[in-house]
Amino acid sequence: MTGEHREGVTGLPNPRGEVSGMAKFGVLVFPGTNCEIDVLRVLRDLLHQDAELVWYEERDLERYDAVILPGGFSYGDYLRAGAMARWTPVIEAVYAAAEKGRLILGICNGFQILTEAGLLPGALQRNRHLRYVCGWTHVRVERTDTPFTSAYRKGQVLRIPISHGEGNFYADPDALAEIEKRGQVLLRYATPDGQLTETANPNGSLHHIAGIMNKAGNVMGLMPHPERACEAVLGSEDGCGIFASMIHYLTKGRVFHVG
Amino acid sequence: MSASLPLWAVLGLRQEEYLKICEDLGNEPSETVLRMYAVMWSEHCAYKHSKPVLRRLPTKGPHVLQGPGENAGVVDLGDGLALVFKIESHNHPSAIEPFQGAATAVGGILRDVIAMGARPVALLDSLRFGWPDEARQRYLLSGVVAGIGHYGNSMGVPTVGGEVYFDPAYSGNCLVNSMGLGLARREEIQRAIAQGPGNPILVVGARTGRDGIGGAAFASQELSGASEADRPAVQVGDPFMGKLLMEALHELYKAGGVVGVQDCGAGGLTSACVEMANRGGVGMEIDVLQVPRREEGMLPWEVMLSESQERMVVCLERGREAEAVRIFRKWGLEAAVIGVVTDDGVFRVKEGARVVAEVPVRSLADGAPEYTPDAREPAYLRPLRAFDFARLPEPEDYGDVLRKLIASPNIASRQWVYSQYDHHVRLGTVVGPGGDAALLRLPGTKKGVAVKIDGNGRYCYLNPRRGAAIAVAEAARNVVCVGAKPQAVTNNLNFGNPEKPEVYWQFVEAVEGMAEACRALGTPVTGGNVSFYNEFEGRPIYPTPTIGMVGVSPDVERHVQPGFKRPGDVIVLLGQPEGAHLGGSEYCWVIHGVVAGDAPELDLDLERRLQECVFAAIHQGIVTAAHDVAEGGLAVALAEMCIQALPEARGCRVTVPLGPGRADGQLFGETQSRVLVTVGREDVERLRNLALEHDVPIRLLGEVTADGRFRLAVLQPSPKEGAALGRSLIDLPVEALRREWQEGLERWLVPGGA
Amino acid sequence: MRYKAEVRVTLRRDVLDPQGSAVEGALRAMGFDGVERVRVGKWIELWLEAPSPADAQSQAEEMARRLLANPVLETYQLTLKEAGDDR
Amino acid sequence: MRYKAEVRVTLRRDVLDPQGSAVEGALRAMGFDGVERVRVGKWIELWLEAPSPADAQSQAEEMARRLLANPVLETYQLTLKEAGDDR
Ligand SMILES: Nc1ncnc2c1ncn2[C@@H]1O[C@H](COP(=O)(O)OP(=O)(O)O)[C@@H](O)[C@H]1O
Ligand SMILES: [Mg+2]
Repeated sequence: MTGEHREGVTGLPNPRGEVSGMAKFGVLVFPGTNCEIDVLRVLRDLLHQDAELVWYEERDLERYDAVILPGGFSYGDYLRAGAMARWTPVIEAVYAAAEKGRLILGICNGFQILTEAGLLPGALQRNRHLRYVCGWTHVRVERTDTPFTSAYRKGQVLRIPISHGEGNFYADPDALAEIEKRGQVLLRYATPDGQLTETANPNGSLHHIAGIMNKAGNVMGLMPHPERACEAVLGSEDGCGIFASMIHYLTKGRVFHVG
Repeated sequence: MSASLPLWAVLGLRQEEYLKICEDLGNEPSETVLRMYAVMWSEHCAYKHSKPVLRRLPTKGPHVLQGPGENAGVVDLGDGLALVFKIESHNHPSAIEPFQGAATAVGGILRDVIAMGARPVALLDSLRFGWPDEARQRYLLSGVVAGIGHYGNSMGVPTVGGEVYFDPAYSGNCLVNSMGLGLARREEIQRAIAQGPGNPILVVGARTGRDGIGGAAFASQELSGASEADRPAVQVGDPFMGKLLMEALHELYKAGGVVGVQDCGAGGLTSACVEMANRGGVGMEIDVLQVPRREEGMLPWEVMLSESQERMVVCLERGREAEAVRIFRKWGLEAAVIGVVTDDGVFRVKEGARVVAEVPVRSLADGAPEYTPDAREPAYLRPLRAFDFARLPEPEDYGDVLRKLIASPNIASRQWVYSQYDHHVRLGTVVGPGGDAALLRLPGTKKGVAVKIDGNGRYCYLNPRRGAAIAVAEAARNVVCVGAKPQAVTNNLNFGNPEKPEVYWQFVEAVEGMAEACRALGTPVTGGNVSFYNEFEGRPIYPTPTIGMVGVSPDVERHVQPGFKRPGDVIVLLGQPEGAHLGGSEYCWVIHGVVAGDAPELDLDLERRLQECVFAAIHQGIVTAAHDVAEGGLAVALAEMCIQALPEARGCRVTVPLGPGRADGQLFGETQSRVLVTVGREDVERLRNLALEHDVPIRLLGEVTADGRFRLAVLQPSPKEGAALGRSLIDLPVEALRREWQEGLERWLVPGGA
Repeated sequence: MRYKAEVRVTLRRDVLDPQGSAVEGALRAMGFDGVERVRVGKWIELWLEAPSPADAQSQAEEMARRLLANPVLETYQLTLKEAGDDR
Repeated sequence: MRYKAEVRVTLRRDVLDPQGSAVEGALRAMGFDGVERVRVGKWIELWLEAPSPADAQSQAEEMARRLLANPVLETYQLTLKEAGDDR
């Protein structure tokens, strides 16, 4: 933490202030999930949304505009992170929701589950240095014309914490080329001024990938924890834009452009 | 194991203890009974050597809701909230299997907090290893840190602070102490009690296997090379199961009908059941056949003494069993009724219809004899205290000394350690690891909880009484430095074999010192843990009391951190203005290879005034940064404030007026009761007034600069009357210091350097 | 009948194996100069009841394919035997 | 000569295998009712140069004993073969 400092929240002058409408969020809980309350707090208390927890045995997600798979250690991260959660009943319903164009956001373990489920390409391998890593990182916003990132400026660098042991994004060369070609990369680890240097990459991810979306553009996964960066007293508000973008999209029915 | 020894002796009981058991029972114990006694009367469970001494600690205060005796201590936070906290050691298991040993330490302390009805909100760890030039020490450190992360991260509990020290004294016996904090509404606090004859007793969580049988006894022996052969199967922690257990228990608490809960720790089911029954003044009957097992063919005593992890014992109101089972099943866990509360004060173990043990609860729980062994001041002390520091040459290049000190594994950044711990989860961490104390916000209020764990074994080695007092003072000082008021203490007393008079003397002295400091600072002790027999091949570790201090901040927005914030701010030293104390310093160890002298002096009254003054200054909003002076002394503290500064405030120019004593002692000595703060020029007067009001010495040292250089000069009295000579001693780029500090620990750990 | 399936899960050739490299480095540091390369995978043993060997085989295949290995990163090899009472 | 050693590292019988239990539970939840028990271990392949098979064997043994398996928790089984150019 020492020596890293916030640039100040850029992008939306006040990402929260822009949020006017209300959407309905389902926040999934698998055995071992541990960030569901944090996500709920941000959605409900800070952004005044209608959000509730959904137990992993639920088979119907019809009533939600958006579904969030929060972080944690589903099934203890045993075998491979996300591998077992992927086979739980609620995932069928996540497929259905994705199919219908609902927004799906996977954070950290949620991202791992989405790749295991094939809703997002690639896989998250153990960190290159083999250690679990928690701390502040900077990520560069690659696209803003998506339901998840419209509250940011293109090239904006966000300060958001990570906390994971398996966040090292991998896809084979063809798949990776495809991901890049289609512009599916939304966030890359970078220096505070947006450079893609070796030291700015905390886990060895290919192409510095921190967050991607699916081809259809309604499913996103990211390793950083935006919900941990929504209040100045906790060190950053930069993560709020992800949720604000989603809410805007859901309530205004379109992607919202700032700049 | 010699065939000629009677079983009681093999199990580690003394003859007088065996005779007392026979007397309490009125006959000779069966094997099952004897084995239960051996565990319950082991040092680890019975505190035979420590109880009489621990009574000297102050344990009462207006905020204390629960002192020692339950699973954890509790203090009142106001607004209906209660803070639950406790510390535990897992030294021997970690020395054998660092990853699992440390992981299960975290699991254990979290279950203590959960058993109090609280939600765990934070963890801290206090670690001691031998010098990192040994591969074994690096292996232990890596394993322990990974193990702590493995459990805490998975549970979703942030590890917000801790400490790591290296000293050859811990080469054969590392220390792993883990502290847990939890929050509850006052009315949600649970007790570890069994009451109401007819009420059912359940074991919930994991199945019981043969792991860890004899763990308590193992912790009550010295380690040796031969320990490998006769140790119990290593316990493997299952944080996934631990998380499910936590969630299920909270659901159960909410459902109601819980009479009491206790974690199954050392001594397994026996200890949990007997202690619960003892607190309730009741008897209990357990049927081992009802205990869900992981292995086949377990004997009754194996079931009763297994230390399988992730289990709790619950006493419910009659009729609530089905609901409990349903809740645990929802979380994929076992919940089995294994017995019932009785009114006869007897602990009865059955295997089906057959009674295998019948013991008076009181005897098993409380009947162990207490020992007050001989205490003798160790012979090493005299020559060490008489050490002539004049023998040590004064440095030629102070900048070079500072670089070396800041890179010492005892001072350098601990980021390599805490980056492996999730310290953000739960959205409560306002100040995480890396500063002085951690600060957590309290949901729904402006308030916060500050917490720090501290203890300097080297000081205690040189002077256990003063060293322990310093540990309390320093922990409190750190808590104050983030803007909180110290409230209460939990502690872990890590010592060698108490049957050795020298070790026992250290123990008694340390407890006395801790008690004095806790009284002076108004921070009662609400609990703790004692870990004896920390020796390797006959050599005890440094006596190492670790202090876990909690404090309350009235307003988390008003917190400060060590890093400089603004160029032009004035750097002020509050507290002991002069001091050149070299004894026990990191400087003497790193630069001269010497551990000698006495621990630094401590004026507890000045300490209290200093802390009140710093607290007041922070809450008047005039302090921009604060940092206590600790290992490495004044120069290192200043350097740390530079290194952690905002980019635009990275530098300082200070002038230290030299008082009596050597210059190296004044710059690197570890004189106590000092805090460095920065304030804006316009606020210097207000700070002066506050200092005056609190009768705290104050000295302006210099200012924060923006030029990226660390400049330190001294003022020497000149031969001419009234004049002083300035002399620059250190002038270095902050970046150079930062690199040393950042890489100091990693260089040892990451192959090929940082 | 009881069967025991042994599933070897290994990283695909083109996937970097940080754990393998770490072990390799450690072995060399210990003086095993002859070590050229190390790969670390998983070894999963599972015991199951099934009506026939063919059924056991196909169940085990399915478990490996669906859960035990992630095809993006890993491949697996499976062997099946009759299991006595060994566990 | 080049040799390939394959080392199977498994948890000792009496040691709890949380990972195995979780996989077991997951497989049952996926409908594989016949699954009785799962244990998860490691599969390590290493390639080394050694003057003779006996030497390779004894080196590999030593690596397994000292580094690859943690004797407090695990046991290992080792097989050695001549390696061609397969990696
Ligand atoms: N084992 C650890 N786990 C987590 N945090 C640690 C650990 N060791 C040190 N830290 C953190 O690193 C910082 C510096 O540690 P240390 O040098 O021991 O501080 P101090 O001098 O204040 O006792 C503190 O914030 C502390 O909480
Ligand atoms: Mg400090």
